[in-house]
Amino acid sequence: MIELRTTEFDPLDELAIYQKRLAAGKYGACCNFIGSMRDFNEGDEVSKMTLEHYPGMTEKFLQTICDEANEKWPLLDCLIIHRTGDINPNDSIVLTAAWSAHRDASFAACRYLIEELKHRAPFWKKENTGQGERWVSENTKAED
Amino acid sequence: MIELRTTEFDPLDELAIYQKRLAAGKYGACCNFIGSMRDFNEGDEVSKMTLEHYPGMTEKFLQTICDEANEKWPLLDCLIIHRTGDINPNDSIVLTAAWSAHRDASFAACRYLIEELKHRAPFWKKENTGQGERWVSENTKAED
Amino acid sequence: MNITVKFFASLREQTGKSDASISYAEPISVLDAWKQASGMQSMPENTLCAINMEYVNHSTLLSDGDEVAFFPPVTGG
Amino acid sequence: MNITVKFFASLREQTGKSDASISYAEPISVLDAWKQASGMQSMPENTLCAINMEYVNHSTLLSDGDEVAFFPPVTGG
Repeated sequence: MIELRTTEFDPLDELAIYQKRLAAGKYGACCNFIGSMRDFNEGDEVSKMTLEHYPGMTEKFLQTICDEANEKWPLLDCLIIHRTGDINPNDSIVLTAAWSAHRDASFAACRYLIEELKHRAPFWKKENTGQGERWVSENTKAED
Repeated sequence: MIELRTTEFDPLDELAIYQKRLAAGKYGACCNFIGSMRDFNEGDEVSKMTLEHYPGMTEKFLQTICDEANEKWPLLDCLIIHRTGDINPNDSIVLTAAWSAHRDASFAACRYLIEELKHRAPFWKKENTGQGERWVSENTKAED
Repeated sequence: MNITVKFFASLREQTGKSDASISYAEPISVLDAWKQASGMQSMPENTLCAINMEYVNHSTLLSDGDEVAFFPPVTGG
Repeated sequence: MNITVKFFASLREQTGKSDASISYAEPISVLDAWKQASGMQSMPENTLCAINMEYVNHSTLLSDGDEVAFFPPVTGG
Protein backbone atom coordinates (compact mmCIF):
# COMPACT_ATOMS: atom_id res chain seq x y z
CA MET A 1 0.00 0.00 0.00
CA ILE A 2 1.12 3.56 -0.56
CA GLU A 3 -0.10 6.71 1.12
CA LEU A 4 0.69 10.40 1.13
CA ARG A 5 0.12 12.36 4.33
CA THR A 6 -0.30 16.09 4.67
CA THR A 7 0.04 16.01 8.46
CA GLU A 8 2.42 14.47 10.98
CA PHE A 9 2.34 10.66 11.23
CA ASP A 10 3.88 8.13 13.58
CA PRO A 11 5.59 5.46 11.46
CA LEU A 12 5.71 2.91 14.29
CA ASP A 13 1.97 3.26 14.92
CA GLU A 14 1.36 2.95 11.20
CA LEU A 15 3.42 -0.22 11.04
CA ALA A 16 1.56 -1.72 13.99
CA ILE A 17 -1.82 -0.95 12.41
CA TYR A 18 -0.84 -2.12 8.95
CA GLN A 19 0.76 -5.31 10.19
CA LYS A 20 -2.53 -6.42 11.75
CA ARG A 21 -3.82 -6.89 8.20
CA LEU A 22 -1.18 -9.49 7.45
CA ALA A 23 -1.69 -13.17 8.17
CA ALA A 24 -0.18 -13.97 11.57
CA GLY A 25 2.61 -16.55 11.51
CA LYS A 26 3.22 -16.29 7.75
CA TYR A 27 5.92 -13.62 7.67
CA GLY A 28 9.13 -14.13 9.59
CA ALA A 29 10.86 -10.93 8.54
CA CYS A 30 9.98 -7.25 8.42
CA CYS A 31 12.61 -4.72 7.43
CA ASN A 32 11.56 -1.10 7.56
CA PHE A 33 13.17 2.27 7.10
CA ILE A 34 12.11 5.56 8.65
CA GLY A 35 13.47 8.81 7.29
CA SER A 36 12.95 11.84 9.48
CA MET A 37 13.81 15.52 9.25
CA ARG A 38 17.10 16.54 10.75
CA ASP A 39 17.58 20.05 12.09
CA PHE A 40 20.77 20.43 10.05
CA ASN A 41 21.81 19.81 6.44
CA GLU A 42 25.01 20.57 4.57
CA GLY A 43 26.37 22.49 7.55
CA ASP A 44 23.33 24.72 8.11
CA GLU A 45 20.56 24.63 10.65
CA VAL A 46 17.22 23.91 9.06
CA SER A 47 14.19 25.20 10.93
CA LYS A 48 11.46 24.11 8.54
CA MET A 49 10.94 22.33 5.27
CA THR A 50 8.26 22.15 2.60
CA LEU A 51 7.73 19.04 0.50
CA GLU A 52 6.14 19.59 -2.88
CA HIS A 53 4.91 16.71 -5.05
CA TYR A 54 3.12 16.09 -8.34
CA PRO A 55 -0.43 15.05 -7.38
CA GLY A 56 -1.35 11.97 -9.35
CA MET A 57 2.08 11.09 -10.65
CA THR A 58 3.63 10.76 -7.21
CA GLU A 59 1.03 8.27 -5.98
CA LYS A 60 1.20 6.36 -9.26
CA PHE A 61 4.95 6.19 -9.10
CA LEU A 62 5.06 4.96 -5.50
CA GLN A 63 2.63 2.21 -6.46
CA THR A 64 4.90 1.27 -9.37
CA ILE A 65 7.84 0.93 -6.99
CA CYS A 66 5.78 -1.37 -4.73
CA ASP A 67 4.70 -3.44 -7.72
CA GLU A 68 8.31 -3.73 -8.89
CA ALA A 69 9.44 -4.85 -5.42
CA ASN A 70 6.71 -7.48 -5.36
CA GLU A 71 7.90 -8.80 -8.71
CA LYS A 72 11.56 -8.88 -7.74
CA TRP A 73 11.22 -10.55 -4.32
CA PRO A 74 8.83 -13.03 -2.68
CA LEU A 75 7.10 -10.51 -0.41
CA LEU A 76 3.95 -10.85 1.60
CA ASP A 77 3.39 -7.11 1.41
CA CYS A 78 5.05 -3.73 1.26
CA LEU A 79 4.16 -0.28 2.48
CA ILE A 80 5.23 3.28 1.66
CA ILE A 81 4.01 6.34 3.55
CA HIS A 82 5.38 9.79 2.64
CA ARG A 83 4.73 13.27 4.03
CA THR A 84 3.98 16.31 1.92
CA GLY A 85 3.58 19.98 2.81
CA ASP A 86 5.17 21.81 5.75
CA ILE A 87 7.48 19.69 7.89
CA ASN A 88 9.24 20.44 11.18
CA PRO A 89 12.51 19.01 12.49
CA ASN A 90 12.16 15.47 13.88
CA ASP A 91 8.93 14.85 11.91
CA SER A 92 8.88 11.59 10.01
CA ILE A 93 9.14 12.10 6.26
CA VAL A 94 9.03 8.59 4.89
CA LEU A 95 8.38 5.01 5.92
CA THR A 96 9.16 2.04 3.70
CA ALA A 97 8.54 -1.52 4.88
CA ALA A 98 8.62 -5.00 3.39
CA TRP A 99 7.37 -8.26 4.89
CA SER A 100 8.58 -11.66 3.76
CA ALA A 101 9.18 -15.20 5.01
CA HIS A 102 12.96 -14.73 5.09
CA ARG A 103 15.17 -11.77 5.93
CA ASP A 104 17.03 -11.40 2.66
CA ALA A 105 13.94 -10.44 0.65
CA SER A 106 12.69 -8.00 3.28
CA PHE A 107 16.03 -6.17 3.48
CA ALA A 108 16.52 -6.03 -0.27
CA ALA A 109 12.95 -4.88 -0.95
CA CYS A 110 12.95 -2.25 1.79
CA ARG A 111 16.19 -0.85 0.41
CA TYR A 112 14.82 -0.92 -3.12
CA LEU A 113 11.71 1.00 -2.08
CA ILE A 114 13.65 3.84 -0.47
CA GLU A 115 16.31 4.04 -3.20
CA GLU A 116 13.78 4.16 -6.03
CA LEU A 117 11.71 6.67 -4.09
CA LYS A 118 14.73 8.90 -3.47
CA HIS A 119 15.92 8.83 -7.06
CA ARG A 120 12.72 8.69 -9.11
CA ALA A 121 9.59 9.68 -7.12
CA PRO A 122 8.45 13.26 -7.81
CA PHE A 123 9.02 15.04 -4.51
CA TRP A 124 10.96 18.27 -3.98
CA LYS A 125 12.27 19.64 -0.72
CA LYS A 126 12.64 23.30 0.07
CA GLU A 127 14.56 24.05 3.24
CA ASN A 128 14.22 27.10 5.46
CA THR A 129 17.61 27.98 6.95
CA GLY A 130 18.90 31.05 8.76
CA GLN A 131 19.98 32.26 5.29
CA GLY A 132 16.47 31.98 3.85
CA GLU A 133 14.79 29.36 1.70
CA ARG A 134 16.58 27.02 -0.70
CA TRP A 135 15.60 24.06 -2.86
CA VAL A 136 17.52 20.89 -2.06
CA SER A 137 19.36 20.32 -5.32
CA GLU A 138 19.69 16.54 -5.56
CA ASN A 139 19.54 13.37 -3.47
CA THR A 140 22.85 11.55 -3.18
CA LYS A 141 23.35 8.05 -4.57
CA ALA A 142 22.46 5.54 -1.86
CA GLU A 143 24.29 7.54 0.80
CA ASP A 144 21.93 10.29 1.87
CA MET B 1 21.76 -1.28 23.97
CA ILE B 2 21.14 -5.00 24.08
CA GLU B 3 18.46 -6.89 25.96
CA LEU B 4 17.25 -10.45 26.35
CA ARG B 5 13.57 -11.00 27.08
CA THR B 6 12.01 -14.09 28.58
CA THR B 7 8.47 -12.97 27.75
CA GLU B 8 6.65 -11.60 24.70
CA PHE B 9 7.69 -8.09 23.58
CA ASP B 10 6.33 -5.63 21.05
CA PRO B 11 9.24 -4.47 18.89
CA LEU B 12 7.42 -1.37 17.64
CA ASP B 13 6.64 -0.25 21.20
CA GLU B 14 10.26 -0.92 22.15
CA LEU B 15 11.49 1.18 19.25
CA ALA B 16 9.17 4.04 20.18
CA ILE B 17 10.33 3.99 23.80
CA TYR B 18 14.00 3.64 22.96
CA GLN B 19 13.93 6.33 20.33
CA LYS B 20 12.77 8.90 22.88
CA ARG B 21 16.25 8.66 24.42
CA LEU B 22 17.87 9.87 21.22
CA ALA B 23 18.41 13.55 20.48
CA ALA B 24 15.48 14.82 18.39
CA GLY B 25 16.43 16.18 14.98
CA LYS B 26 19.91 14.57 14.95
CA TYR B 27 19.16 11.30 13.23
CA GLY B 28 17.56 11.26 9.79
CA ALA B 29 17.54 7.52 9.29
CA CYS B 30 16.41 4.48 11.24
CA CYS B 31 16.56 1.05 9.68
CA ASN B 32 15.21 -1.79 11.75
CA PHE B 33 14.55 -5.47 11.32
CA ILE B 34 11.99 -7.59 13.13
CA GLY B 35 12.21 -11.35 13.03
CA SER B 36 9.14 -13.21 14.17
CA MET B 37 8.16 -16.83 14.53
CA ARG B 38 6.46 -18.38 11.53
CA ASP B 39 4.06 -21.27 11.99
CA PHE B 40 5.92 -23.28 9.35
CA ASN B 41 9.57 -24.19 8.67
CA GLU B 42 11.14 -26.50 6.12
CA GLY B 43 7.73 -27.73 5.05
CA ASP B 44 6.39 -28.54 8.50
CA GLU B 45 3.95 -26.77 10.75
CA VAL B 46 5.62 -25.50 13.89
CA SER B 47 3.36 -25.09 16.90
CA LYS B 48 5.92 -23.92 19.45
CA MET B 49 9.59 -23.20 19.80
CA THR B 50 12.12 -22.97 22.61
CA LEU B 51 15.11 -20.67 22.42
CA GLU B 52 18.10 -21.67 24.52
CA HIS B 53 21.06 -19.36 25.10
CA TYR B 54 24.34 -19.23 27.01
CA PRO B 55 23.71 -16.84 29.91
CA GLY B 56 26.57 -14.39 30.10
CA MET B 57 28.18 -15.16 26.76
CA THR B 58 25.07 -14.30 24.75
CA GLU B 59 24.70 -10.85 26.29
CA LYS B 60 28.41 -10.21 25.96
CA PHE B 61 28.39 -11.26 22.35
CA LEU B 62 25.42 -9.08 21.41
CA GLN B 63 27.17 -6.11 22.99
CA THR B 64 30.28 -6.92 20.94
CA ILE B 65 28.20 -6.85 17.75
CA CYS B 66 26.79 -3.41 18.69
CA ASP B 67 30.29 -2.13 19.47
CA GLU B 68 31.56 -3.42 16.12
CA ALA B 69 28.68 -1.74 14.26
CA ASN B 70 29.43 1.54 16.01
CA GLU B 71 33.06 1.28 14.95
CA LYS B 72 32.24 0.45 11.34
CA TRP B 73 29.56 3.10 10.70
CA PRO B 74 28.78 6.61 11.99
CA LEU B 75 25.76 5.64 14.10
CA LEU B 76 23.92 7.59 16.73
CA ASP B 77 22.85 4.38 18.41
CA CYS B 78 21.92 0.77 17.89
CA LEU B 79 19.60 -1.65 19.64
CA ILE B 80 19.21 -5.42 19.82
CA ILE B 81 16.38 -7.18 21.66
CA HIS B 82 16.13 -10.98 21.54
CA ARG B 83 13.66 -13.43 23.04
CA THR B 84 14.61 -16.56 24.95
CA GLY B 85 12.55 -19.43 26.34
CA ASP B 86 9.21 -20.67 25.03
CA ILE B 87 7.93 -18.90 21.93
CA ASN B 88 4.62 -19.12 20.08
CA PRO B 89 3.90 -18.53 16.38
CA ASN B 90 3.77 -14.83 15.47
CA ASP B 91 5.78 -13.82 18.56
CA SER B 92 8.65 -11.47 17.85
CA ILE B 93 12.02 -13.17 18.24
CA VAL B 94 14.48 -10.42 17.45
CA LEU B 95 14.67 -6.69 16.84
CA THR B 96 17.77 -4.99 15.47
CA ALA B 97 17.83 -1.25 14.82
CA ALA B 98 20.39 1.38 13.86
CA TRP B 99 20.03 5.16 13.85
CA SER B 100 22.25 7.45 11.81
CA ALA B 101 22.25 10.80 10.02
CA HIS B 102 22.11 9.14 6.57
CA ARG B 103 20.38 6.02 5.30
CA ASP B 104 23.39 4.08 4.08
CA ALA B 105 24.89 3.64 7.54
CA SER B 106 21.57 2.67 9.13
CA PHE B 107 20.85 -0.01 6.52
CA ALA B 108 24.37 -1.44 6.59
CA ALA B 109 24.54 -1.49 10.38
CA CYS B 110 21.07 -3.00 10.84
CA ARG B 111 21.98 -5.76 8.39
CA TYR B 112 25.31 -6.32 10.11
CA LEU B 113 23.63 -6.69 13.50
CA ILE B 114 21.21 -9.37 12.32
CA GLU B 115 23.78 -11.28 10.23
CA GLU B 116 26.34 -11.41 13.02
CA LEU B 117 23.64 -12.36 15.49
CA LYS B 118 22.38 -15.17 13.25
CA HIS B 119 25.82 -16.59 12.58
CA ARG B 120 27.73 -16.05 15.80
CA ALA B 121 25.48 -15.29 18.79
CA PRO B 122 24.91 -18.31 21.05
CA PHE B 123 21.20 -19.07 20.65
CA TRP B 124 19.68 -22.44 19.74
CA LYS B 125 16.17 -23.08 18.50
CA LYS B 126 14.20 -26.23 19.16
CA GLU B 127 10.99 -26.55 17.18
CA ASN B 128 7.90 -28.47 18.15
CA THR B 129 6.24 -29.92 15.05
CA GLY B 130 3.55 -32.54 14.53
CA GLN B 131 6.44 -35.05 14.33
CA GLY B 132 7.83 -34.08 17.74
CA GLU B 133 10.71 -31.84 18.80
CA ARG B 134 13.77 -31.08 16.68
CA TRP B 135 16.78 -28.80 16.97
CA VAL B 136 17.13 -26.34 14.10
CA SER B 137 20.41 -27.45 12.60
CA GLU B 138 21.93 -24.26 11.18
CA ASN B 139 21.01 -20.73 10.08
CA THR B 140 21.41 -20.12 6.38
CA LYS B 141 23.92 -17.61 5.05
CA ALA B 142 22.19 -14.22 4.72
CA GLU B 143 19.09 -15.77 3.19
CA ASP B 144 17.07 -17.11 6.07
CA MET C 1 -3.41 20.11 -30.87
CA ASN C 2 -3.80 21.28 -27.26
CA ILE C 3 -1.34 20.45 -24.52
CA THR C 4 -1.30 21.15 -20.82
CA VAL C 5 2.07 22.04 -19.37
CA LYS C 6 3.03 21.85 -15.68
CA PHE C 7 6.09 23.18 -13.87
CA PHE C 8 7.14 22.05 -10.42
CA ALA C 9 9.43 23.26 -7.63
CA SER C 10 12.34 25.44 -8.80
CA LEU C 11 11.10 25.34 -12.41
CA ARG C 12 7.73 26.71 -11.30
CA GLU C 13 9.59 29.57 -9.65
CA GLN C 14 11.93 30.06 -12.61
CA THR C 15 9.12 30.20 -15.18
CA GLY C 16 6.76 32.01 -12.85
CA LYS C 17 3.92 29.63 -13.60
CA SER C 18 2.62 26.28 -12.46
CA ASP C 19 0.33 25.53 -15.40
CA ALA C 20 0.10 26.58 -19.01
CA SER C 21 -1.90 25.57 -22.08
CA ILE C 22 -0.36 25.59 -25.51
CA SER C 23 -1.71 24.88 -28.99
CA TYR C 24 0.15 23.63 -32.07
CA ALA C 25 -0.75 22.62 -35.62
CA GLU C 26 2.26 20.29 -36.16
CA PRO C 27 3.52 17.55 -33.80
CA ILE C 28 5.98 18.96 -31.27
CA SER C 29 8.49 17.52 -28.87
CA VAL C 30 8.70 17.90 -25.11
CA LEU C 31 11.52 20.39 -25.61
CA ASP C 32 9.37 22.44 -28.01
CA ALA C 33 6.62 22.51 -25.40
CA TRP C 34 9.09 23.81 -22.81
CA LYS C 35 10.24 26.61 -25.10
CA GLN C 36 6.72 27.70 -25.91
CA ALA C 37 5.30 27.46 -22.40
CA SER C 38 8.31 29.01 -20.66
CA GLY C 39 8.59 31.93 -23.07
CA MET C 40 11.82 30.64 -24.64
CA GLN C 41 13.72 30.35 -21.36
CA SER C 42 16.65 27.96 -21.40
CA MET C 43 15.89 24.58 -19.86
CA PRO C 44 18.16 23.65 -16.93
CA GLU C 45 20.36 20.73 -17.99
CA ASN C 46 19.06 18.22 -15.42
CA THR C 47 15.35 18.90 -16.03
CA LEU C 48 13.10 15.84 -15.86
CA CYS C 49 10.04 15.48 -18.08
CA ALA C 50 6.89 13.39 -17.89
CA ILE C 51 4.01 12.94 -20.32
CA ASN C 52 0.77 11.90 -18.68
CA MET C 53 2.71 11.12 -15.50
CA GLU C 54 5.26 8.79 -17.15
CA TYR C 55 8.91 9.76 -17.49
CA VAL C 56 9.98 10.59 -21.08
CA ASN C 57 13.00 12.21 -22.65
CA HIS C 58 13.22 15.69 -24.15
CA SER C 59 12.75 14.57 -27.74
CA THR C 60 9.54 12.57 -27.18
CA LEU C 61 6.67 13.83 -29.33
CA LEU C 62 3.42 15.01 -27.77
CA SER C 63 -0.13 14.04 -28.70
CA ASP C 64 -3.28 16.08 -28.51
CA GLY C 65 -4.58 16.33 -24.97
CA ASP C 66 -1.29 15.31 -23.32
CA GLU C 67 -0.18 16.68 -19.99
CA VAL C 68 3.54 17.39 -20.04
CA ALA C 69 5.38 18.16 -16.80
CA PHE C 70 8.81 19.66 -16.13
CA PHE C 71 10.64 19.33 -12.84
CA PRO C 72 14.11 19.37 -11.28
CA PRO C 73 15.87 16.27 -9.89
CA VAL C 74 13.69 14.72 -7.21
CA THR C 75 14.59 15.10 -3.53
CA GLY C 76 12.02 13.16 -1.54
CA GLY C 77 12.51 10.60 1.21
CA MET D 1 44.09 -27.70 37.40
CA ASN D 2 40.29 -27.47 37.63
CA ILE D 3 38.06 -26.68 34.69
CA THR D 4 34.33 -26.15 34.37
CA VAL D 5 32.72 -27.62 31.26
CA LYS D 6 29.34 -26.62 29.82
CA PHE D 7 27.25 -28.26 27.11
CA PHE D 8 24.40 -26.53 25.32
CA ALA D 9 21.42 -27.51 23.18
CA SER D 10 21.85 -30.77 21.24
CA LEU D 11 25.26 -31.37 22.86
CA ARG D 12 23.69 -31.14 26.31
CA GLU D 13 21.22 -33.80 25.21
CA GLN D 14 23.90 -35.95 23.54
CA THR D 15 26.21 -35.94 26.56
CA GLY D 16 23.36 -36.04 29.04
CA LYS D 17 24.80 -33.21 31.08
CA SER D 18 24.81 -29.43 31.14
CA ASP D 19 27.79 -28.91 33.45
CA ALA D 20 30.84 -30.91 34.46
CA SER D 21 34.02 -30.29 36.46
CA ILE D 22 37.27 -31.91 35.47
CA SER D 23 40.75 -31.92 37.00
CA TYR D 24 44.13 -32.41 35.28
CA ALA D 25 47.78 -32.27 36.28
CA GLU D 26 49.14 -31.36 32.80
CA PRO D 27 47.87 -28.59 30.47
CA ILE D 28 45.05 -29.88 28.23
CA SER D 29 43.34 -28.66 25.11
CA VAL D 30 39.69 -27.90 24.51
CA LEU D 31 39.39 -31.22 22.68
CA ASP D 32 40.90 -33.09 25.65
CA ALA D 33 38.35 -31.42 27.93
CA TRP D 34 35.54 -32.59 25.63
CA LYS D 35 36.81 -36.18 25.74
CA GLN D 36 37.11 -36.23 29.50
CA ALA D 37 33.85 -34.46 30.28
CA SER D 38 31.76 -36.31 27.69
CA GLY D 39 33.07 -39.75 28.64
CA MET D 40 35.05 -40.16 25.40
CA GLN D 41 32.10 -39.49 23.09
CA SER D 42 32.99 -38.34 19.58
CA MET D 43 32.65 -34.59 19.09
CA PRO D 44 30.27 -33.63 16.26
CA GLU D 45 32.25 -32.05 13.43
CA ASN D 46 30.67 -28.60 13.55
CA THR D 47 30.94 -28.18 17.34
CA LEU D 48 31.76 -24.64 18.50
CA CYS D 49 33.90 -23.99 21.56
CA ALA D 50 34.35 -21.03 23.88
CA ILE D 51 36.73 -20.44 26.78
CA ASN D 52 35.45 -17.93 29.32
CA MET D 53 32.76 -16.88 26.82
CA GLU D 54 35.13 -16.16 23.92
CA TYR D 55 35.23 -18.34 20.81
CA VAL D 56 38.35 -20.55 20.54
CA ASN D 57 39.35 -23.50 18.39
CA HIS D 58 39.62 -27.12 19.45
CA SER D 59 43.37 -27.07 20.02
CA THR D 60 43.45 -24.06 22.38
CA LEU D 61 44.98 -24.92 25.76
CA LEU D 62 43.03 -24.40 28.96
CA SER D 63 44.18 -22.66 32.14
CA ASP D 64 43.25 -23.38 35.71
CA GLY D 65 39.77 -22.08 36.52
CA ASP D 66 38.64 -21.73 32.91
CA GLU D 67 35.07 -22.27 31.83
CA VAL D 68 34.97 -24.17 28.55
CA ALA D 69 31.69 -24.45 26.63
CA PHE D 70 30.63 -26.71 23.75
CA PHE D 71 27.68 -26.00 21.48
CA PRO D 72 26.26 -26.72 18.03
CA PRO D 73 26.02 -24.10 15.24
CA VAL D 74 23.95 -21.16 16.48
CA THR D 75 20.38 -20.67 15.28
CA GLY D 76 19.12 -17.47 16.87
CA GLY D 77 17.37 -14.50 15.28
